[in-house]
Amino acid sequence: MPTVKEGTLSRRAVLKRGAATAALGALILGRPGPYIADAQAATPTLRLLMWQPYAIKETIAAFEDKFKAKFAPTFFDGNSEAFNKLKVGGTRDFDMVMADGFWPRLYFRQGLTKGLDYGKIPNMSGVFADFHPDKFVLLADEEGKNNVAAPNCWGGYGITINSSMIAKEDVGSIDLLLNSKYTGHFSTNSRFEENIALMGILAATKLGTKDGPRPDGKPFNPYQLTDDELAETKRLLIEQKKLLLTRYQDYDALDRLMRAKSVWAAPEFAESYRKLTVLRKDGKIDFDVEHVLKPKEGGLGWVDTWMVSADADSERTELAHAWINLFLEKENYVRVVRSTGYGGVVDVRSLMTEDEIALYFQNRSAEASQLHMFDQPSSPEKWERIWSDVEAS
Amino acid sequence: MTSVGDRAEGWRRLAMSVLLGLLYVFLYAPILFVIYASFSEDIVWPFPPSFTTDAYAELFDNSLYSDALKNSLIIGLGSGILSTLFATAGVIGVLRFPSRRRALILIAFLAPLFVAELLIGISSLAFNARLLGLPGNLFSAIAANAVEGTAFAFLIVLAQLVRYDWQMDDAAMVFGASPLRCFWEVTLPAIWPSLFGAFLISFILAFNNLEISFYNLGAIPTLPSVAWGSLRFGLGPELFALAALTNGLVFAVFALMYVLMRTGIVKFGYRGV
Amino acid sequence: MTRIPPLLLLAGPGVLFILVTLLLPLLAIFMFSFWRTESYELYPDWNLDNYRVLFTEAAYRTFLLRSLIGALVTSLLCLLYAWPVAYFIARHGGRYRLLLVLLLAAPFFTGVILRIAALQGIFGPGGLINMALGIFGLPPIAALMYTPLAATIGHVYLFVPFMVTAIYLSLVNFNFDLLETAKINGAGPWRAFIEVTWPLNWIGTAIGLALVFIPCLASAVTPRFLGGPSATSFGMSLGQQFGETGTWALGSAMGVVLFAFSLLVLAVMGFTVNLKRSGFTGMGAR
Amino acid sequence: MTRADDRPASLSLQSVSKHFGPVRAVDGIDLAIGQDEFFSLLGPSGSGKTTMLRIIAGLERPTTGRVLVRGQDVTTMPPYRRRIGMVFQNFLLFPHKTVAENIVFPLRMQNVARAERDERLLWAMKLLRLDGLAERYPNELSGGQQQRVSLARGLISRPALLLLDEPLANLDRELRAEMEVEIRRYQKELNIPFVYVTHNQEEALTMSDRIAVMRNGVFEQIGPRNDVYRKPATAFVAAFVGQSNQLTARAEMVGPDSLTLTWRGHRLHLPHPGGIKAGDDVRFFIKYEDIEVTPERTAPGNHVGGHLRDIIFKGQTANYIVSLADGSEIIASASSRDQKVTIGEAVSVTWPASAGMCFKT
Repeated sequence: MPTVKEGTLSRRAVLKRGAATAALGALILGRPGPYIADAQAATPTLRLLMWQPYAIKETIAAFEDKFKAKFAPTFFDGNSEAFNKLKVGGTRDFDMVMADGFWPRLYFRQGLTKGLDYGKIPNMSGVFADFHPDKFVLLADEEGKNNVAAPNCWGGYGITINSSMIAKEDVGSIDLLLNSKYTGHFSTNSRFEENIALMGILAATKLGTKDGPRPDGKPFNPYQLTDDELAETKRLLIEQKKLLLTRYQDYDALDRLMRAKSVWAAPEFAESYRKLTVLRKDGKIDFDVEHVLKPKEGGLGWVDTWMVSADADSERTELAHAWINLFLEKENYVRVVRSTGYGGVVDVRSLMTEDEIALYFQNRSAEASQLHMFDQPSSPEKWERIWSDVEAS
Repeated sequence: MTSVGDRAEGWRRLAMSVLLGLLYVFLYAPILFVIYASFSEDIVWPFPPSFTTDAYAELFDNSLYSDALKNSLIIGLGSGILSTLFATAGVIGVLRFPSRRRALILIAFLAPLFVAELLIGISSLAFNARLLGLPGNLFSAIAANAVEGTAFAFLIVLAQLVRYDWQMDDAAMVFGASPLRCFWEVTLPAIWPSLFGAFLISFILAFNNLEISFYNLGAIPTLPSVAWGSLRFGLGPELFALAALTNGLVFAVFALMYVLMRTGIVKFGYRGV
Repeated sequence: MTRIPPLLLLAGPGVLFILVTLLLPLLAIFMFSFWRTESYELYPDWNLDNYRVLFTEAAYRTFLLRSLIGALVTSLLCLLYAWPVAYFIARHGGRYRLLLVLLLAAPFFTGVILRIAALQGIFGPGGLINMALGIFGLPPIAALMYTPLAATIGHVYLFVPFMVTAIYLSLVNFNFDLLETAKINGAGPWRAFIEVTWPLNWIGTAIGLALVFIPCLASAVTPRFLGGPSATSFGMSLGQQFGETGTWALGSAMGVVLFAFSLLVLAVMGFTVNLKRSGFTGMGAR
Repeated sequence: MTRADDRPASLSLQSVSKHFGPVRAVDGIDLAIGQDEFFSLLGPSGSGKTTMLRIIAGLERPTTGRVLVRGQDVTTMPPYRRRIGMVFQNFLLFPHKTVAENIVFPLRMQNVARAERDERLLWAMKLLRLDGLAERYPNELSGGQQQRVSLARGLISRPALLLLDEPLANLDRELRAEMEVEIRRYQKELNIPFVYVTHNQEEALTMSDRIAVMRNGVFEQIGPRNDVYRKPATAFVAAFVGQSNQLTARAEMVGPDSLTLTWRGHRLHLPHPGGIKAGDDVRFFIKYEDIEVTPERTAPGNHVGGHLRDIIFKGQTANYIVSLADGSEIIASASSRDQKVTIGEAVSVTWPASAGMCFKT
């Protein structure tokens, strides 16, 4: 019996000592939190709200190893979802967040993120000139004073086509997606923003308002549509809906649908296009694929970026810069484009084959500036209504 | 001895067992598909089969999934325990101490069944985030999940406990058992299978809950939220591997239960011959 | 010494918990439904616009109607399928009853997204079934995926275990000897079922119906994945208001409408349940 | 012989009432039970006897009044501190515990050391003749065995008091008769006061030293079993205890010890219990066994004539049903061995003037 008692006593003593150490640690670090968080206080954690494909295992491992930090990602789907999450849940939850198009400026304007110090990202030197803030202005705030984001990959919402099924003369225009010859063989993604914006370009073209003077005095932006254009967009979307097989929710589904030859044309971020191209080369599919990055009416584009949350403390801000820098390092970056299948913003041609250079748009960085960048809808309420009407039709 | 009635009864019984079998096939086909795909080189196009265990290697290589699994387990266990405790206490209260307020208590406990998960998730988010200014965390996720879990647990425990003879507790008390001791010695041994069932159901509901947890978790990944986040880009084979492992474990537990029941070592509350 | 009534002591914490974590949030939603959202911001200017929009705009009515029909069809299918299955387990499951029921719950260990993805892998174009049909030179069945039918199959898949479990829990408390009495008094098996088994298990069945109907009415994920372009449901739209478009006020109003329909279901159920005719013995301790 | 410990033993209830809303289940009961008493609470269902038992056990708290066990006020004490034993109607053996585990349960709850527990278990198993059943589970026992286990569990801790709530109600007739005798034997051997609740007058009469007859929450009568049987205090007791012909008439002549009345044309003499005046309506009871049915009038006393309609054979005894001229019936009970009358015969019904109990209505 006495042995048992001794045992409990000593265990309790150990627990006590541990708790004391932890409390002391918390005190030194100035963290008032419960001392159970001891282990986490010792290893700084970088908490990211990000797109899943960029969580590349090797880069993360290198980061965690080099900076003795923990990489803690949360994934999201669309820009507005992440924006809502930060706006509602607060910036305390995250140290870094990703966005594209015009969104980084909005985050900054709303005080959700803070400016980046490019001086701490020496690997920006490897980035194509087209993706520096002086040329790609959306990386800086409106006044051009602060760099609000760092680029990470780019692409469009171009149309991937099964060339064996779609006639050559039908390719090249957004109109293809309304061609009733191919009824039941289209698919678009399920997000309201891309659907409305892409069809908005076509609507403005048809109405002839695209290149005329705009109400806001700025050049045409498919996210700033007039009510007439929105009405036409809605009409087109309703017309298009009858032709759709489904709206794909995930790339697995789109891949499968294209491989099964159920879907012949679909606007997408060129992910499926790249996968199918590789499969074609390996002889695993029996049809050719092509990708129209910029239809003749105009196309949507995006540059994914990294931002630092306004609430990140100095330690985590340092870590965030270190992460961006490591991510843009050429050896790591090759892995990024290969695993994501997106266009690369870092010049890694020296590490690639000719095929890869073409596949990952390494020679086409200039085209990015010709695309309409993703933006916040001028009125989420109006867009919501249009989308509901389309979905209900 | 077989009369016409017996034969008809036999046919009905056979038909019902076939329906049950088909239901299991229907329910488990996607599970088997997940397991099959987890061993497949290309989960998008797993035919013709070509096998690999890469997904499993990746799974153990990536801390994201273990974090998500851990968080899912925490939410499942937390919500399961909380739900079972609330529900058991509630059922005992309602059954043992008749009162005019009983109907109100019943309604309160079963109310969550009439509120869709989506609504629970969204309203908790709206309340916590917009009104209280609280960021999502494990506790809010556990609480929001436990609401639904409590209702389910209440239903399960209630269904079993209506048959319990509370005089048994009177007997124990007269012979010197305090209420707690009485619960432990007499009530619990009789009702544990239903408590276990209630815990299991509320655990499972919370463990894999997407719609409630999604809106209440802020930065904390769980299995369903990882699945959701990676959806746009295609579900990682690791998720298939993880699901396959989970199911392997579940099947193993069931196989063990079957053996125990078969040999009659444990009856799990079954009182027949 | 003031004694806390034991009923309060036992049931109090649970009731309080549910009040705080269910009722307060619902009240919050109710409040927001009278507010206004603009560009992802909520403004507390009290108005009925959201409800006006919901009741005048055809789109939301369509979503609601789709969801209602979907939920009704699914509930009915589940009901028809679940009864014989639950009956078999309760009556003939013997010592394996618990195991047979747990087997219904086990698929829930796999997340809903994964299972729905797997359903696509089985029923979709290029999926298992159509692939098999192709091997035999048969044309693929298009209706299996990306149609309202596919969403219904998905719903039945997800919710039939709830219905079976609810009916099963009712049947294990049912005295099957009563059937013998009915038969001795001249009722055939079907007659006995309709006169005795069904009414005495109606509460369990009603609970099962609610357990299927309500989540089905609010379902967002399943129609989104399986239903094709014209299956947008009320729940999908509702989720979108909170997730993507950030129109919280309208979303809250949709939530209130959804809740109102749940209450309606409860009311209808309450109306059909006659405790005295349901063999309800009052659950008394004595 | 094992004796209960020597503390001043008794149970007393002091103006105990229990109200359930407007219903007075127990209404101002006073009672004292001695150390060596076998006390029965007899009454029809709903009379409040079970509620009283539950109050004594502590399972119900009285609305007013006090409960004392061995002089100690236990009114607010929860059941598990009262150290009372109890035997339940449907035995209430714990189905997941073996016979031995069931029996030693009270000792475990009182933290009695293992050695003593085992010793007492042996004692109880022997006393109740349960040898060889220690490892069985309750559902493997016969009704009688379950009853014995239930008794053993009630007695093992040698409680200050043993409460028995219709313990024989679920046993068949033969077993019941056997147990009646045994239970009384245990009470006498162990010298523990028993409070026995039953609606069965035979049980109460067989076993008890004293009986309280209960109705509507109050005692109609409390006293030694002979008194309750022979000298019922109220018409209710007279009707409830024993088997009697219940008749009504108007008193005509009232003397100090006897009264005379005319019942359906027959002039009858009955003992006068006091308090009845000439002209009062009375109910009177004649016990079956006090009546004699013979072919011709043989004995003095009250007499009516009629036809023997039927004989109900009861085994040792038989009930003779006699139809009178006006269609009413009188029942008599006598040994079934030598029947002097046959069915359909004209018979004479007689009973002594000292028999019969008369109450003012």
